[in-house]
Amino acid sequence: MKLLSIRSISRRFGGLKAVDNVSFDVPQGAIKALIGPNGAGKTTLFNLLSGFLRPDRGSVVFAGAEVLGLMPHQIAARGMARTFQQTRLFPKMTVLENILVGRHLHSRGGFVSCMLHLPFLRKEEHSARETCREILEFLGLSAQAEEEAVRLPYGQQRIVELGRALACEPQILLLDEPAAGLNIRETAEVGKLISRIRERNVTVLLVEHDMSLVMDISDEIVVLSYGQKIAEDKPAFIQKDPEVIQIYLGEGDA
Amino acid sequence: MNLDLFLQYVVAGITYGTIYGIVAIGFNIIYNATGIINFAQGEFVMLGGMTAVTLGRFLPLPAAILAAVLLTTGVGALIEILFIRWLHRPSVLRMIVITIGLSILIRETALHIWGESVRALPYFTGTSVTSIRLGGVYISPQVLWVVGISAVVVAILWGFFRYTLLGMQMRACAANRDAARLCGISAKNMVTLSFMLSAGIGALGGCIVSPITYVQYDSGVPLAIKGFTVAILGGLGNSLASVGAGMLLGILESFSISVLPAAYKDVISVAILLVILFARPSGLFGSAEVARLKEF
Amino acid sequence: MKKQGLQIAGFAAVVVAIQLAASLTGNVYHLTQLTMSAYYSLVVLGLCILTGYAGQISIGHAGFFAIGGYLSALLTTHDLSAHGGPIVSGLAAMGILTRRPDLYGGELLTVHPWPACIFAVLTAVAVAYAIGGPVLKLKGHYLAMATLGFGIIVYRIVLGTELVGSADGIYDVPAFPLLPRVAVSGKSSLQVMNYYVAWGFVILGMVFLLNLVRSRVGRALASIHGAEDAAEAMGIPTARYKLKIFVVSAAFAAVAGVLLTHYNGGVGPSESSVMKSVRYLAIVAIGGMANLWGALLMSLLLNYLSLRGYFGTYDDAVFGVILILIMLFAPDGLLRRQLFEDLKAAVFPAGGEKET
Amino acid sequence: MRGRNGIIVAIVALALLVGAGVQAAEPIRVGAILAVTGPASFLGGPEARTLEMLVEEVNAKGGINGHKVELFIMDSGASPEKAVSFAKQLIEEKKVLAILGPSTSGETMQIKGIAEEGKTILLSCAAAEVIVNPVAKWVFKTPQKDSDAIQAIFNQMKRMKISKIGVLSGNDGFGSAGKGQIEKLAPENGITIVANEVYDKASTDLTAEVTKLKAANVEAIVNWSIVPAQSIVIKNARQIGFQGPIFQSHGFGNIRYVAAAGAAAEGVIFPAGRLLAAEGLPDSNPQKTVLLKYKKDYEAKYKEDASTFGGHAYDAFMILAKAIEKAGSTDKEKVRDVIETMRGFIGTGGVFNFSAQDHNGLGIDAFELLTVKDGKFALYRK
Repeated sequence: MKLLSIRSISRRFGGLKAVDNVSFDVPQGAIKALIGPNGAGKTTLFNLLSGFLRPDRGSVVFAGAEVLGLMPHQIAARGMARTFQQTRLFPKMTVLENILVGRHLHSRGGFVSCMLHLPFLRKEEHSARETCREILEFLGLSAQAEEEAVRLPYGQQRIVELGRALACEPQILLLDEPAAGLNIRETAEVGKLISRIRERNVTVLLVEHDMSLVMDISDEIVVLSYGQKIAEDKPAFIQKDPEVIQIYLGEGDA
Repeated sequence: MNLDLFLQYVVAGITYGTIYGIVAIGFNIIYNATGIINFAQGEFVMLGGMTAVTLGRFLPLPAAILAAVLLTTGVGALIEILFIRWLHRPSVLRMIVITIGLSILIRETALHIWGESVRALPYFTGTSVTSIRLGGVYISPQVLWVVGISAVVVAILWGFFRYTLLGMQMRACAANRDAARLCGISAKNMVTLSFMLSAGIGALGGCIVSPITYVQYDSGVPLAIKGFTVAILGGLGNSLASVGAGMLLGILESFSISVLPAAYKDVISVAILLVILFARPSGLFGSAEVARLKEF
Repeated sequence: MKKQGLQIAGFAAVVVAIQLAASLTGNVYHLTQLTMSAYYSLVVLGLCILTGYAGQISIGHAGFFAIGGYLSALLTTHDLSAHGGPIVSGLAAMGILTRRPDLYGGELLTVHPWPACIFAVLTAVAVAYAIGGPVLKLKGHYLAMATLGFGIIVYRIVLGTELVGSADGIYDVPAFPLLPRVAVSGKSSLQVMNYYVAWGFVILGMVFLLNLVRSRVGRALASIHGAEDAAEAMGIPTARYKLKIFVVSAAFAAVAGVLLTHYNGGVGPSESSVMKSVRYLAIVAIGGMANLWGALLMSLLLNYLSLRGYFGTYDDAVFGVILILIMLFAPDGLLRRQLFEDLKAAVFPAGGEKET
Repeated sequence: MRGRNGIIVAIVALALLVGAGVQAAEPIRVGAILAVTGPASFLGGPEARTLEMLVEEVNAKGGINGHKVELFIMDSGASPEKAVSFAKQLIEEKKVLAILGPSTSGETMQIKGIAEEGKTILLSCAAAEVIVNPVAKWVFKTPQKDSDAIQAIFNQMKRMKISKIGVLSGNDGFGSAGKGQIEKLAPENGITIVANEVYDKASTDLTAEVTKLKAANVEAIVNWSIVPAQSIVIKNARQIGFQGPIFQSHGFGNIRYVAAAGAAAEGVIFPAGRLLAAEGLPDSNPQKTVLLKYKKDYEAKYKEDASTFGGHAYDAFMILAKAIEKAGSTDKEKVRDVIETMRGFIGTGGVFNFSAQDHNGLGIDAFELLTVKDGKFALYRK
């Protein structure tokens, strides 16, 4: 059963075909990885899926409905959450508050009711905080709840951003290089975390450079090169795929 | 409207246009070097005019103007060194507020130095009534001075940025600070230079237009506002375009009063500013891409 | 929330204390300027939430103040008895019109302050909605310019339109009967009452805004300020939120405009001048951008001093200097604990200060 | 939070102290609300300087009836809201006998009611007719009436057989008030306005406006303004070759405007108080001595030419001083009554004859038609 299916999606910047006629599916409950050398169009593809970029053509069907052309916040509301390659934590907010922003979609208070602080808000706020504390527990960040997020060590910032996305209770989570700039130990932890996220029956689509991580956790891998999909298969086979090896050796990357 | 009248309006338009253009160039130079809009730009124009008038009492006109320009250039440098240079990655909001503060400060200082009264330099040639008659059109020689000197300034600037090492270094900084720094160009000095440059140009502008427009402690702000409009109209950071935009706005204004009450003249120009901002912030002549890679 | 209750209570106590102090020492007249400051503080609070919290600069808020003040003044002073006609009689039938004597024993038929006020504020809100859409798409300098432009347009129109008295503005604006026996009026006999009315409004506004910033919406606004794309990715409709908060702050300014106009008994073009907008922004900056209490206190202090003429001919200069000093050395405002660290950070960039 | 509340308390305590500081019974307290800075500073500046000079002079002579004069000059920057605040402050706190100014009509109208309520004499230095018409008990003004100035111009036009005129006016209070009066009086004088333009006080070039007038073939231009931009008008008019006569308002009565306009100012005709052409007056003229003295003193003290604006403040203060002297007391009511019945007071603006109906006290005879000869003001010889 596919949760997300991408059909011949393309986007060009001036002369450059950043994403060229790419199609693949993400089955419900899977961890799917998107790999490829730098400039292969992985992040562009993410931006297309999450609505930050408009594709030139193609279709993205998510949970049985076309999401192309929707605003990012609308797509998020459909249950697709994402993280960014460079951390985008909210400054001057504690870790808890950052995660609370993730609960936005699951609370109702509008401008007027918030200004008047209507009674129902107290309950809403309370339950939101509960959920977030639970998430912090899950992330093992309870201790840092009240610290200013952007002052945490980099590794933990990545985790907070991941938790913020998780707080949206998405059906699918798009992770843009979750392990970027992390050391081996931290990377391993992120790997474990992602698998545990899957256990919360959240489907995961991730872009990652760290091959060991990708090979460990993902069920399926899509390989992009110069905007085109050149392979899609189980990790074991991808590792043997001559074309993939060729690119990576050619790139001397990873 | 007969031809003479039409042309008379055009001449009037060109007069305003040149003035606005000069102010706009000042904005652009600083914007390119720093990404800051210097809200105190109009004050440079005012300072130039005021100083020149004062110095004019004991110096011959050209000397007075030269001295005024140099002095204002110094002020420009001083401002950058005192208020901008040592800031650590200042936010746009912060820079806006600082330059606004500077504009107020300079204006009020001028008020307490020179008092509230209006001043003007003498006409460079002839008197306030001499005018050259071309067909049915009357042109004050001062207008020719303004247009002429402005043209020269623009030409020199263009040459400076294209062909001198310093100019190219400034462009390099504008295009990519970090890369420029790697090539051993001191970005900070380039910024100081840009402030001096635009202060000097503003001052010169103030001197050459003061016989026509007069100068007063508070004549900076209205000019600055027109300057913004033109700078945006031409596409922020694009000096040559802003000259054209200046002309365009000036002529629009001078014709607007033939159909609208003059009291609303300024509403027109600001309304244009808003429309441009909404429709295409990159300016009339600039495309979005061009707007991104800054050019002088 | 408890903490907030205490703050408000403490502040209310201070408001009362000031009145008692003034009355007991026989200096009641201080309340005049304090009342005016209160109304200006409303504008500042509205701007603080827009610029400080949601991160959207506005150099045109005096425009909204003026729209409120001028419309209310125009409707409550423009004599309709001359016009007659079905519309006027219709309005009269709806009880929207009212008769009152003028300064010289004549009689005027004008719109009653309540409908006038409502109309004025609604208009300001409508204008905010209309321009907010395109304006808030802009960022940085472009946003600053657009709002500045809006302010200038209002100023020019006010100055160029004879209906609103061009340069003279509108005068002989009547008192505003808010409730039976409670009126916004400059009469010296009503000085104390008006002091409480004004500060009542401020406290009310403060409660609303404090509730807002501590709520889901407040977090959303702060997140827009912090990282707009991330906020969008969390499902926050950033464009709509920016527009709404813009409208809210415009409404604050308009209400202030209406009330102060009735309190002063008139309004002039200076209320819509760019310098006014800059002052509001200055106060927000000095108060510490995202700091409602700071903005409120600074507004109280600076407006009070300015309105009493303590700054003499240096009034604007003082604002300019404060503005520069604060922005250079304490960009996060004065009323904060880690002020000293920031000063250090500002002086030795190595410290790397945070930026809003 | 406590800390912050503490701060407010401190602030206010301080403020109250400062406020309470100003309490001295002996001297005669006089307030002045003037636009020393801001868009009308060209009015407020000279006015403030004149008042300072006069107070010094009076106090040097031992004050009025032995009472020294204590003057509070408040700079309103031409903003009504400040004028309102200051008016209340002066009346309730400083307990002044009278308020001189404000400089602009707008501010004056804004505080008219406050002066009435506070039963405090208001001697405005602003021109607009509405200030004293309808008459308010406590409100007077010293500048001549616009309508008289305009009538003087129209009379001259009739002599010159001019019937088609173009009108330009500044978008300040002075300009719009004059514009209104011109539109009102023109028909009665058989004069038609064929073009009517308003320009901004910050205008830098008005060629377009005058071109429009020239295109309408007006026989004469009336330029009604008090701001510097008015001399740009004359200049541009001459530059585009307009030959007809140019009439200005008494707002032109500032030699700097003449200097600014340069040669273009030559031959401009405008009505004004006699201050500007004092030297040229016949010795028989009652004002001559007063005018020359004020001029001499002011120019000696401030090294700048005296203007009629300063003159308005001079008159306001002198009228008040005279009234206090005559009333022999500082009782507001008494002093006010003296002013209202004051006749034949010789000021810079003219000979004032106040009455219950006329709180300005000047007639058309207060005006002299002046012109500019070799960059100087001179009486216009018809």
